[in-house]
Amino acid sequence: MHDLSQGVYMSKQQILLCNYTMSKKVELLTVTKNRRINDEYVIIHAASQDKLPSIYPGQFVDIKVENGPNTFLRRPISIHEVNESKNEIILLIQEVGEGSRLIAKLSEGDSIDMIYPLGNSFTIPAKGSKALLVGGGVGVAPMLILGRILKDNGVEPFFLLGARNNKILMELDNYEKIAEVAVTTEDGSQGIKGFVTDHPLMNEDLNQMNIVYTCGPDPMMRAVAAKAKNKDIKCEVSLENLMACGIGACLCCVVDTKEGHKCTCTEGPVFDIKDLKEW
Amino acid sequence: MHDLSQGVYMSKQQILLCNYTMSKKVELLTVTKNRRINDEYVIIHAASQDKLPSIYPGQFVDIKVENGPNTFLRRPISIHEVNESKNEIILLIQEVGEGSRLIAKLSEGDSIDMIYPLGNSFTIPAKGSKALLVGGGVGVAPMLILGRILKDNGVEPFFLLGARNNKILMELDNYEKIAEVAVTTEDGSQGIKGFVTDHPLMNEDLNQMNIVYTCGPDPMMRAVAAKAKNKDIKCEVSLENLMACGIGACLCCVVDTKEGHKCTCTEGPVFDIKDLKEW
Amino acid sequence: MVNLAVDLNGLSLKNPVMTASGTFGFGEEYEDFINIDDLGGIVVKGTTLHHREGNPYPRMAETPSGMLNAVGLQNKGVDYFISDIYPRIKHYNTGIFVNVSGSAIEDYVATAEKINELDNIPGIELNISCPNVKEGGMAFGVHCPSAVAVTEAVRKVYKKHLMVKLSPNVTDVTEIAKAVEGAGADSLSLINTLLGMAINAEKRKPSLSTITGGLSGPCVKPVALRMVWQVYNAVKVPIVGMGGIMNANDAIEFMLAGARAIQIGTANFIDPQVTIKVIDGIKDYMHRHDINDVNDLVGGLITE
Amino acid sequence: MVNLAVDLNGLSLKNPVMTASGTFGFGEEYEDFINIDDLGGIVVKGTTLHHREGNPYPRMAETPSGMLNAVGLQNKGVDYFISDIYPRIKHYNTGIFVNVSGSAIEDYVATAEKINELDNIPGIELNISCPNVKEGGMAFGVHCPSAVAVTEAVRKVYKKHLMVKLSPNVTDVTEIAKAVEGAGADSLSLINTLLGMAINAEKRKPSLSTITGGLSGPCVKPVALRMVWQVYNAVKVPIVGMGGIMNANDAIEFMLAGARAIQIGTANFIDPQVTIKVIDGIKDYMHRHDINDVNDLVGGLITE
Ligand SMILES: Cc1cc2nc3c(=O)[nH]c(=O)nc-3n(C[C@H](O)[C@H](O)[C@H](O)COP(=O)(O)OP(=O)(O)OC[C@H]3O[C@@H](n4cnc5c(N)ncnc54)[C@H](O)[C@@H]3O)c2cc1C
Ligand SMILES: Cc1cc2nc3c(=O)[nH]c(=O)nc-3n(C[C@H](O)[C@H](O)[C@H](O)COP(=O)(O)OP(=O)(O)OC[C@H]3O[C@@H](n4cnc5c(N)ncnc54)[C@H](O)[C@@H]3O)c2cc1C
Ligand SMILES: Cc1cc2nc3c(=O)[nH]c(=O)nc-3n(C[C@H](O)[C@H](O)[C@H](O)COP(=O)(O)O)c2cc1C
Ligand SMILES: Cc1cc2nc3c(=O)[nH]c(=O)nc-3n(C[C@H](O)[C@H](O)[C@H](O)COP(=O)(O)O)c2cc1C
Ligand code: FES
Ligand code: FES
Repeated sequence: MHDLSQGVYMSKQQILLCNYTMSKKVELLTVTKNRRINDEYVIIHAASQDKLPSIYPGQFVDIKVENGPNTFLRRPISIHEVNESKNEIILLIQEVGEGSRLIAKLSEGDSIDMIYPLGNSFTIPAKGSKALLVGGGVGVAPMLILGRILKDNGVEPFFLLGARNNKILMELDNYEKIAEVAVTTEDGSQGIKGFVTDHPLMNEDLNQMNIVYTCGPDPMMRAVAAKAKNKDIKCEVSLENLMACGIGACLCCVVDTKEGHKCTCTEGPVFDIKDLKEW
Repeated sequence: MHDLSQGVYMSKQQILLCNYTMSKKVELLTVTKNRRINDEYVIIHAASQDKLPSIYPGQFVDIKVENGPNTFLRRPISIHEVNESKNEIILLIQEVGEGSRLIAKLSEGDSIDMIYPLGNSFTIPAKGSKALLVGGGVGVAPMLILGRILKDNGVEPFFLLGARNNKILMELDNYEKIAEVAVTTEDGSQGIKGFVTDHPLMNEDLNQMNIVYTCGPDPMMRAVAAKAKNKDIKCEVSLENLMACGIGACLCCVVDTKEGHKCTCTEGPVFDIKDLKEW
Repeated sequence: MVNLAVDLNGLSLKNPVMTASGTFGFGEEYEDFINIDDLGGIVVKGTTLHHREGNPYPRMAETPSGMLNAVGLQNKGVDYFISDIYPRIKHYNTGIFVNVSGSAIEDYVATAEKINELDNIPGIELNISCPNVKEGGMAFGVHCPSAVAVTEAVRKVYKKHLMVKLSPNVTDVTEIAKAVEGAGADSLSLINTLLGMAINAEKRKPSLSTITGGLSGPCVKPVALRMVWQVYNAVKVPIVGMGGIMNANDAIEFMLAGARAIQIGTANFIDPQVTIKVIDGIKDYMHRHDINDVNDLVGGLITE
Repeated sequence: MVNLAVDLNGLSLKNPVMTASGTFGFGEEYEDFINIDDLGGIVVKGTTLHHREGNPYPRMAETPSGMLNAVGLQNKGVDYFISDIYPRIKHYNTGIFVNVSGSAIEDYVATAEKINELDNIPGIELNISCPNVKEGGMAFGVHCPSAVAVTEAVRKVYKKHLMVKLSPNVTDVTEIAKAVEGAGADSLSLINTLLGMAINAEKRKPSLSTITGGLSGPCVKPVALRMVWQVYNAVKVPIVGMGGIMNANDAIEFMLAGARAIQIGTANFIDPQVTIKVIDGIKDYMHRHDINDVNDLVGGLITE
């Protein structure tokens, strides 16, 4: 359990500081489990030989895909959860191209080459706050660990998960163990029909929230951010910019902030929308 | 059974003619068996859905290795044997680099993408002739099918197989079913100690032979060719030039013959040493 | 029904997919795998005035996502082409181009003049960019005056479609492109191979007998696309794009960058049926994107 | 014990393995993975006189065996480097080079002058070859007169090791190399990135905000090796080779082709420990080949 909650928001500076002193490593982990949850998604458990370093919600790993003729660069993947007792990192993988398909094919006993843990973290509000966690598609990945850590730190989380249809919706058990889960599907096959922003949680009920976190497709995050901004509620987004190095060395992954270009891989992937330009 | 023997040597022209009219195809075959025979070699059976075309001894297939980041081009591999009733092509693979290692990893049910059958063929001498088949290392591959077809055509074959040591020597059963097998190993761990050219079959006994066939490392083939030439015995070598297309389109695989550059992939891989320059 | 036909400055191809010189033999080598008549065009082997043995073996090296070759224009000369090969291939119902190479302007001219007489050859591709022979080709293609001189000289004797093939081994490809256009080219094809080299570290030797050779395959695609885009923005004549095209997606990228037709080279070695798959894939893309005429793709890159 | 130390025209490096500018941050980014002091040298990010925000996102595209980048020299300017970064990295016990870029000769000169004052920076790498900014860099590096002008001007004010980084986007790299050598360069590094382009066919858009960008990674290795070999045969100053080096074997190929030291760029992204593995692999090769001094590899290609 991470005690991130000092009763106040951690400032970006504090978080960067803590990342700066946290050390990253490159390691061959061992796949201990690969479970397909539907046509598009698998959940992979990868165990480290060593004790896991501290991992903060919103952080990611960068995976070298073996034997891919067209996967020259590493693939960044959010940390979905960790199992500290087994030293396992748990990943939610959506198959979209060659790299993610090859990762999704890994089976028990296979090695998986990762650089981790990377990136900053979502901020944890004061105890007693209410937090809305909005995930769309594979963007739900960092929400699970975030929800757990919020709860551990005395914050009340609410999940709002969107999907195209119930066939590719996540299994909800793990989320339900932590908090209430609301669902929207574009075809109405489960939960409320429409986008996440059509849900009461993003409308009437939004006022109750002290903070909104979101990760998912860009248009979704922008729509969520617009609603939060409108109600003047703090909102953090997790961006999925293209990355080459993942460790702040190449400056490829920049996002336009009010203080100029910042690296999504080290100064993000989590940003407060008030710091972003054109959000 | 191929009736290649017209009682006389087939001329190069006849062979080219027969290849020219033979059609090649590109096909996904299915691996039906992969048996490791020692640290370096595996034998792979690959079945076609269709009836196999006529395949001549000395011909090869050209394999597209899947998922190899460094195996852009196809890999040429000799046809070791065919099982006509099962429509299987049998290959002997030596693991030397990424491509051959990936081929050696294929298991039952996997697909294997081949262009075949490629190249010309060893010539079959008159019935009653004696033929010496000298294979070194993976160069034994085409000797098995050649031995069988020679025997089927009334020629008496003798195998002479060389290896560095008995650990990487082939299993001899299949050869022994066809003819007498003599062995040399460089460390003397089996058969006569030394190179194939140190064996009596390449010395005193060579005079009995009407033809010598050889395939293996370049220095070995040159040494064999020199001995045969010295005794004025017809000698055919199977060359392993680097290939890009395998079908006569790129002109990368040329060998210097007395009539100029010829393509190893279509006008070879089998050449009579008397046609080659500097042999 | 979508329209796949493209017009190269008056010469019509049934579709934009051609094969690249030196990688497709004379077409015959691929008859077992595809129907040659399905192609938009084929460019046959580099042909010179006289017989050439080409460079010594080894002529090939595999490289990351590509290959080097140093074939060096091995061919039996234009007369042999006319007497022995042309009769065998002239029935192909596709645009047959002869890739004309040479080491002196007079050679180019003499070769082009002979090919001009062949009824079923609607065009030549003037190879002023072969990096694999000392005297031949590339030296012409990397400087404007020589590129202009050879193009003008051939233009005088060659009456049909004159495509000029540009070298990527230059500081500014648009300069050469504009000069060659001015000298009378009907179309421009690019890119020829990039000059490269490979070494066998264990043997401490070059992998090619000629030390350097021509690089092709997907590794060169980014450079090729960039040059097609630059040339498209600099000239009016149609462009035939190539360099690392492996699938329909790649072909479409070249067309969006400005190519009216494309050529497939090295990919034929990997998959001898790739050309047909590319044609089918272009059709599929057009259906998905509601495009009825393949010409609408040409230069269709959205750059705001 | 084998000798790994190399001498770059008077400047000694403990081994020939350096990191390439723009791919290794300021070294600090890799401290978690390797001991920076184990390296022969590091070349820090491209530094300009004034702060630069660089190009808009997207700045990166993956390509076959490589990548395109269009970072566009994002950096906080030389004064920030001196006040904020230099104090943090000056303790590294490795050859620290600053990669100096600019859009006008005066900018290069002013930047170099400032860096000349830093005790623990033994050299600069003059970047006259960055393809990613309109005004900056590459324009200087592709023509002899401008390459000479900027080198001479910097040479006047810069008293330590002056390495000049060459562009591969030229017709004849030896011409520029000789000109720059004549203008006072102490060493030459090559290659910078090849100008390339990538397109997203589905979106019909360029993959980079700048349309074109710089190609790096194994795909460029054959071109880089060829240029190192050509330049090695044309100049006397030491050469620092780079372009697609992924492992010790690649590094040795560059040394055999004539590089006295090498730089590793894009490979750091794939494996942040690659530099150390390359150093170990070179030692291993030397043992296997009975070579006691790494300098014996330089230009050791056997070409008969
Ligand atoms: C911080 C971060 C966290 C992420 N977390 C997850 C996760 O938890 N689970 C998951 O399945 N995916 C996640 N992604 C996205 C994942 O990295 C890409 O889907 C993956 O790299 C695609 O690789 P591919 O080879 O399968 O697809 P490709 O064939 O390379 O591309 C398919 C699509 O993915 C996009 N893409 C390719 N490379 C990247 C990249 N480096 N970054 C972002 N998008 C890319 C392409 O633009 C294309 O639209 C994350 C991305 C980032 C930046
Ligand atoms: C006609 C012919 C028949 C062959 N028959 C067999 C066979 O029956 N069994 C077998 O195991 N091998 C055979 N080979 C050799 C086989 O093609 C190579 O070993 C294989 O291509 C190496 O690929 P790789 O990726 O494993 O090794 P790489 O890592 O590519 O190279 C390892 C070594 O193999 C050599 N090599 C690489 N590519 C080729 C190529 N296309 N042709 C020849 N040598 C190459 C390289 O020079 C290097 O020394 C044959 C080659 C030819 C030309
Ligand atoms: C083996 C080989 C031989 C070639 N021969 C020629 C030639 O004779 N004339 C020519 O203009 N181009 C020749 N080329 C270049 C190709 O036509 C083409 O320009 C280049 O390979 C880039 O396309 P690709 O990447 O699709 O192969 C040859 C290429 C290869 C690989
Ligand atoms: C993301 C990125 C940024 C780069 N920035 C610079 C730079 O600022 N200055 C420079 O001289 N070269 C720069 N380069 C070029 C590299 O230093 C090197 O010349 C090139 O990448 C080839 O080497 P490689 O294939 O090992 O990466 C950059 C390359 C990359 C990939
Ligand atoms: S991915 Fe390299 S700096 Fe972020
Ligand atoms: S490999 Fe292409 S002609 Fe033989």
